[in-house]
Amino acid sequence: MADKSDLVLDVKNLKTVFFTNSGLFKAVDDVSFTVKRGETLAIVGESGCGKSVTALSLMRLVPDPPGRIVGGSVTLEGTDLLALDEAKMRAVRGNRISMIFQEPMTSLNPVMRIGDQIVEAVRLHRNLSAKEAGDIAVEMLRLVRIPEPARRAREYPHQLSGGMRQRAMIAMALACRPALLIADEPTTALDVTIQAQILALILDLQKELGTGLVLITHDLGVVAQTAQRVIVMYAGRKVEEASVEALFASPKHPYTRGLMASIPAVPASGVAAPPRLNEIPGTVPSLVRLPKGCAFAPRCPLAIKRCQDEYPPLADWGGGHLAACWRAEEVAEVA
Amino acid sequence: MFAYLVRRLFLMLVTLFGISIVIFFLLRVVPGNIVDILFAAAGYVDPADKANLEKELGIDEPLIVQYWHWISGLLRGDFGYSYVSEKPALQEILPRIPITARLAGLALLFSASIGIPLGVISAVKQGTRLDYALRVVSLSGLSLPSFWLGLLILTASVAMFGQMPIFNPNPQTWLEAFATYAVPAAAVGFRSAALTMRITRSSMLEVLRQDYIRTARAKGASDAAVNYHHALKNAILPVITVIGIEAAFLIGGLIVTETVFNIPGVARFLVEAIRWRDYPIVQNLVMFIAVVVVFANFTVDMLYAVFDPRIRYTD
Amino acid sequence: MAAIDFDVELRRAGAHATGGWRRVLFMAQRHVLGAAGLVIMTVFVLTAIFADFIARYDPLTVDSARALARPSLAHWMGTDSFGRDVFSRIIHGARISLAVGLGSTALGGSIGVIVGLTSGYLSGWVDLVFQRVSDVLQALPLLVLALVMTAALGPSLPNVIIAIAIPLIPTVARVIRANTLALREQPFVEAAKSIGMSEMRIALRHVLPNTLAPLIVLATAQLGSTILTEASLSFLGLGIPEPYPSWGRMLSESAAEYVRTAPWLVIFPGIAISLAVFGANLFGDALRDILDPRQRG
Amino acid sequence: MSEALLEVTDLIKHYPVRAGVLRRQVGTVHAVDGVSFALGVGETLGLVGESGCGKSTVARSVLRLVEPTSGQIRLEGEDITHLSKTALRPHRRSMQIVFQDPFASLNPRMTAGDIVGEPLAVHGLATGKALEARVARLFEQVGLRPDQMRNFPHQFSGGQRQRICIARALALEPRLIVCDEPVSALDVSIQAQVINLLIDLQRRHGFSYLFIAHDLAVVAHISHRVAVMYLGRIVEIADKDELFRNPRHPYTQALLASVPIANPLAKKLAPLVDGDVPSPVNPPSGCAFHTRCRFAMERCKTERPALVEAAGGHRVACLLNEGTGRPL
Amino acid sequence: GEPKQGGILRMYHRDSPANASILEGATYSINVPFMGVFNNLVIYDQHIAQNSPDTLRPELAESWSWSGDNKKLTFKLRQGIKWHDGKPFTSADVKCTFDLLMGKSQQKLRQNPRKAWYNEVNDVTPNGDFEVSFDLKRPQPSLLAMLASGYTPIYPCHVSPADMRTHPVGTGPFKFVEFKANESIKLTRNPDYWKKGLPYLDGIEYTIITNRSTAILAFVAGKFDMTFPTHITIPLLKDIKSQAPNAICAVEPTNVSTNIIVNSTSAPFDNIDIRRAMAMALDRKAFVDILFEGQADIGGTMLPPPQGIWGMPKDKLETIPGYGPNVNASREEARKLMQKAGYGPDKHLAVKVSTRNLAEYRDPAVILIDQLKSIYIDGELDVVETANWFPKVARKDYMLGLNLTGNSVDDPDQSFYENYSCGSERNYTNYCNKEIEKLFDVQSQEIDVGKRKQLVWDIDKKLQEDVARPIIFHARAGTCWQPYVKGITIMSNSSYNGFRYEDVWLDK
Ligand SMILES: Nc1ncnc2c1ncn2[C@@H]1O[C@H](COP(=O)(O)OP(=O)(O)OP(=O)(O)O)[C@@H](O)[C@H]1O
Ligand SMILES: Nc1ncnc2c1ncn2[C@@H]1O[C@H](COP(=O)(O)OP(=O)(O)OP(=O)(O)O)[C@@H](O)[C@H]1O
Ligand SMILES: [Mg+2]
Ligand SMILES: [Mg+2]
Repeated sequence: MADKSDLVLDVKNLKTVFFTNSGLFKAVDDVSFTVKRGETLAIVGESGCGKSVTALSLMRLVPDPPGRIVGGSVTLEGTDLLALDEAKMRAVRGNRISMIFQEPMTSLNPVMRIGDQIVEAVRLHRNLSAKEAGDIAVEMLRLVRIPEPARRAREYPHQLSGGMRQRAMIAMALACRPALLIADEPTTALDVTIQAQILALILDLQKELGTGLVLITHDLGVVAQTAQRVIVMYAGRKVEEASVEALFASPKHPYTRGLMASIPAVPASGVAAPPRLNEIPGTVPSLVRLPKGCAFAPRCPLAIKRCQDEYPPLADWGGGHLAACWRAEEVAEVA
Repeated sequence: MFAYLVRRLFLMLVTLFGISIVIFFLLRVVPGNIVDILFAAAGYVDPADKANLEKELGIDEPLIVQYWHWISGLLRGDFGYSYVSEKPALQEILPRIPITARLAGLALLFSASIGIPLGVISAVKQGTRLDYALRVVSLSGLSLPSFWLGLLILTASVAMFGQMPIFNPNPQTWLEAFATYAVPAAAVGFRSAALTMRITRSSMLEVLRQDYIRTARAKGASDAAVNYHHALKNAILPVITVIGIEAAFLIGGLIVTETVFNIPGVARFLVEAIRWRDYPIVQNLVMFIAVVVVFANFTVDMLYAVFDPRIRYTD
Repeated sequence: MAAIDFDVELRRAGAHATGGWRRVLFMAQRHVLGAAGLVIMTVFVLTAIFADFIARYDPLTVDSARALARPSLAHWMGTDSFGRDVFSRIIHGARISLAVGLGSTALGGSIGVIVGLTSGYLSGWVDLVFQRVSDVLQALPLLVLALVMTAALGPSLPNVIIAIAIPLIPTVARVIRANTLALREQPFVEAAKSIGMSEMRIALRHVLPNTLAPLIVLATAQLGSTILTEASLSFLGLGIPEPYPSWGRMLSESAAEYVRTAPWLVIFPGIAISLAVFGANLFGDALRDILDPRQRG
Repeated sequence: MSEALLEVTDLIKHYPVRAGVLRRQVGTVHAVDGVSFALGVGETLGLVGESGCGKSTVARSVLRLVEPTSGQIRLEGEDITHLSKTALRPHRRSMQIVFQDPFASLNPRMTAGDIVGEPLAVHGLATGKALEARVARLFEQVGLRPDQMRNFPHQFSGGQRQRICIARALALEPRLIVCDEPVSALDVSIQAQVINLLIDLQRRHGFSYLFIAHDLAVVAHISHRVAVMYLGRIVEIADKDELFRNPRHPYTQALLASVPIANPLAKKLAPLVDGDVPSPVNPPSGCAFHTRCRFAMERCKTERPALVEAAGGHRVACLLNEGTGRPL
Repeated sequence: GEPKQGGILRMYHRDSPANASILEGATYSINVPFMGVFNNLVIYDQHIAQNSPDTLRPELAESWSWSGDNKKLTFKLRQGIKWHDGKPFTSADVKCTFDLLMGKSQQKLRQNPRKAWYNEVNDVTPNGDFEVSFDLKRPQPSLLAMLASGYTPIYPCHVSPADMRTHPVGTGPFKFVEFKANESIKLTRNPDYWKKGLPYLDGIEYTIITNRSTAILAFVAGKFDMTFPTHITIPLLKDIKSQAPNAICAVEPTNVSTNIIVNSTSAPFDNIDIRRAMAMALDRKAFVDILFEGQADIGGTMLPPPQGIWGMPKDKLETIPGYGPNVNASREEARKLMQKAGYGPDKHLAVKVSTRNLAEYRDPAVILIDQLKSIYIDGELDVVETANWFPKVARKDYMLGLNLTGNSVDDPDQSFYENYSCGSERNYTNYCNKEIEKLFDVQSQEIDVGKRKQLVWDIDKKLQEDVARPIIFHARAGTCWQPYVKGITIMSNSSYNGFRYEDVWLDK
């Protein structure tokens, strides 16, 4: 396991529930993970499995109502964020931990100048004059490679292109040089050339600042190219965690394996594309009415009687490769 | 921008023209004219006298001709004479405008300065007791008939101070002037404030769930900064709209308040003029109100652009 | 982190309130004020419908012997200067006041919806014309319209309803139009087009139902204000004429002469008006919350 | 694939840019700026390009959901560009679209069954019990349970919603289905389900697809031919294999090189192009890509390259090498 | 104490009069503020509540005398009187005024509601600058009464009727300053008033307040020295008394009768039985109890004694059907009449009761409808806007109407001719009875007051029995003023004549 002092983030048994008209459900159920300085942790999983809620829980920004964090701890650089009062938490947010939201287009305040939004983030945590903060803002914009940063700083979000807005978001998130950056699907809506630009940018800055990065994405290609470690979530739970190499080499959870198998590949010369893509049969169960046992069991080719009755514990299958499956050993073989 | 303004101005003229037609013919549809009323009050009628009087006032002519007289007069700056007082209509209308304008202005000020902050608080504290309490108070503002509220204020003030704030046409001091308008303005403003508060609340609720509010929080901004700096600025457009509608309404809609507080403003004068079928007064006054309404709408549109940088008027 | 009793939370979240009455009860608990508003409105509507059975006296019968009686067991809310039973008059007044409120809201609302929907959906010159017309209507002061209407046609119930409904039209039309303009661009409208649906059917089946939420909120708010408008008209002598009691007139006439000597003449109609307006608005507020998809989770 | 089911010629679509409450025009978006292509029966044409380059606009123009500014659209040989709304209605039966945003394209106040059944009802193809049976069959076809017909859209997951959209598109058994990023928001497992379904249906019924996506792997998987768009124009179009093997346009090459490989051991990402996407309101002069192109020459700034044949069936719009683009 | 000079009398005014010309007006809203601007030839003593022939006082006329045949009335005019604009007052002004009223002059009044008062006047002739005589067609002792009314001020020749509407010029104790419609009316002291030392007040200011509650609150709060005369209803009087215990209030008859106008030209009220039945169904006491807490008078056309001079004595009144003390018996009879006309418990008669949209009209109409129920008549209220009321009535487009008739002078000539003679413009009911009309002339020429009273009573009784225009009651109203206001007398048989205010003073 990692050296304690090197840990930026330590999440233990995080539990976040939503109270909705259709019922109560645990969007994040007992999730634990750690992030080290300069490390990139990727979170993948089915759409709706609780990735964004996990991220928001770290920031303590889960919309309340209907959501609430009901258990666990989030330790950032030694402080339990969940135990802080709101004022102390505010001092942490944007300062030690910051986030790039899933939809950058709507995450910038439409009636405030870009520069001002960054200035605000800076001045909230640094005792700086408006002038100095302004300089930092322009500097940050330059850092994320926005051309003519001084002019752009005076513009409103709608005057920027989508890619620029995304970069402005990144600039804002990094303005205070946080210890931890959470990037929630920062590139979903972009074409791959822009995606590559932005990812490269984030990784550069991360390297420069030694920031820990939590990267949430659907794109396993992106995961493979950027992350050191990966956790896989399914229906609110962490079902697998491993180093990126281990995970891609031999997934230990049938869901992860299913995911991997479903990835289509760009045809390389001479390799005929398979006629059909592999798919995981069935659908994700409703979070409000989860089965008693393993949530994946109804769709799992390896499911046994035990899966329906008992939720498998997250066990270490060697080298820090965790998976919550009774038959983790067999997963790779079936593939 | 210039082309836009020209177009806008043209549409305003179209609207005003429409209003002039509507009000002119609407008035003529109503049975009875000033002559009928004068004779009714006298309790007799002599057809010859009546015809004479109608001729004198020009209301025996075909409607189209009358309309033309009016409109062409307006364009020449001739507003005609009041049938009742026989004074120039302009001379009757003009002195009442500042009175109503001051009253409406003060009422709007009152409603904005109370309604907006309370609306913000109520939205931020949605679902709490404070929210409930504020909503109940605001609803009571909306559910009290305005004449009743006015009378209540007057009665209470007489009972408590042996004095009442009745309109004083020539206030000597600044304070006196304020007192003359403040109480009726507050009576009107209460309702208005309640409305403003409700709109602010619902608009804020909408905005508070937007992603950029979350972004602001993620930066570590304080509640006050989030609510007033980030959210309110985005939520203000509907509020401005409502205040604009209120402003337009207050110019012509203060009849009850003006009656109860005996303020010689535009609205009460309008009602009297309608009662007397004093066409020159009614028509010109309605046109004036229409101009105010149209300009209020225009101002609101311009304010939109001030508050929301995405809105730019060019053409 | 405070410990959480999951069962309690579940119950609070209504997890067990799946069907029928339980669900209703649950919603009522979640929107206490709204439920209160609904109850108030229902009581008033029922009162209006069954006025003849509830009222203990004929609201019109004059009796000099019992004029200005204080509230008592015989006359719960006292009698007015004509000796008419105030309680019975309020009960019957509910008919008129609610007829005015519901009638003018329904009339103004439905015309406004039609105008707004057509204007927003068809746009083009139809929109331009409709918009100018509603500008014109908006610029005519409400009470001027009411005055002119009642002067032209006499202050009867239908005329008062029409007079109050007319200024509602531009307001409703504006809101619906704005909504329609936004909805028109929604992919699901495009989807309806793509399957070859006629414009009319799209407007009615796809656009209209989605404007319902703001419409309901607007309508309940207007319901209250129309009742007040009738009261104001009564105050100016333009409301529903005697002898049929309307709350507005009961209040406005008594307010002038009997505030001090017979306060019950003022208090009870005042309460009735305020309560109805209050109820309508509370209910509207709750509907707004319930219909807000973001709040539904 | 001999006869063309769909032929698009010189399609141009300009949007007015409006601002303000009064929706005044403040500029023009050159969303689609002269696009031509043909689609054969039983064929799938993939359409890729960066976000905002006009893919959806092409898709919606083809169905006349937006009125093209100019150009021609022929469906089964008939020019439908100028048909009136009423005259167009029967043609709607033979072309359908799966929208980019499945949730938004479902009326939140209708049940899934009603949504899928609506096209049948509108065209009077079935009513009552028959309609219900048809809808149930469609549900099964796309892998939904018939008992879900009573549910409302918000009660479905993203992938299921996408399938409702597909079921609605299939209801009329159209010959042409335009799929606008039908899988962009889905995770790979659901994405695989949807793609497989589309391929199966094509095999069975001979449908033609215009398939739009960001994910090149998905496009590669499903398409027979692929077109690449950049800022309102097609910059390259070729058979799938040809395009992926010999991309000729620098933008296509950058795209392919930027695809992250799902293998942590493979080479790391390195962005091949820099700079920002230019705005379609003020498109750059000459070749629209020259602002970001590493190989841009002086004449790229002034001269707009035409889409010309570079090799058998492989067309590209690039001034390099006498208009044949840059071979890898 | 002794009257003091100075101070402005502040009053509120109940509404905004159409204009300032008393001769064209027909409401005391004009008389009250503007009577002080003018003088009459003769005037009722302003400090005796009851107007009567005995209280006539000279004003612009120093004296008057009747010719032997009682067909010529000559006035000697006071000399040295100046109009407010400085021009001298002469007999020509008197002539001009009456020529206007008789419609003989070049310039015309816009409206001339009291033209009929001078039907018996042949001509008005000046004899020199300071004498003027009225030539009558026949003796008419009541002419003096009409000349003494507040409605008969003398206008100057040199100001046009139109100018008199906006800027009245008179000889009276107060000069007109300004009239702002819906706001205020201001008068100031006439320093050159011909009665030396008068008026005491420096001026009078009327603030127009249309809302009665506001007005009364303002009076209670001390903003006003006096309420608008006879503007306070009986229930409100109590309210004022409780809030301003020091205020002095007077309740007097207004000589305004509330009556029913019956359209006897068409069915069903062309049937005298139904008219009678209706008259007999009235419970007048109930009206008085409800609307006036008992404080109003029941009588015939003429205001009942003691305030009224010509009203029938009680014993005579009670012999008229419907006026008897036993209402139930009378209603029983009324029902029989109705049954005779074909109506009964199973066949009700539906009737519209038209009235103006003012509380003074509506309230009694509500009671009337309720009372008519007792004789199988289902009444429905039909409120009519002022503008339409008179045309509607003139068209005979009504069945029953509830109406108020104000009498500016307590004299039968004014009332009988105006309301009951055939063809009179104000005879809304078209009641026409040639025999009674002859009696009108007889009483009019009778010089002996005692004999004239007997004649009048008989006529009045007959009018009631014919159900021409059944009188329900004669209203009373209150006027209040602060204790320091001195010299106010409220007239008890007319509310049009007592507002000269030249010797009102403020004891402050
Ligand atoms: N504000 C909310 N109210 C109610 N439920 C919510 C809310 N936000 C999220 N959820 C629910 O919580 C669950 C997890 O949502 P989350 O956004 O974390 O998914 P995700 O893994 O980020 O999915 P995606 O890949 O689509 O972004 C989902 O079922 C979602 O419906
Ligand atoms: N209705 C519209 N009005 C104005 N501009 C529009 C409209 N629809 C699209 N556009 C603009 O046209 C351009 C092309 O849009 P389109 O939706 O076709 O892009 P796309 O290629 O589908 O992008 P994405 O990959 O993000 O879906 C964009 O710049 C867009 O902003
Ligand atoms: Mg997410
Ligand atoms: Mg698109």
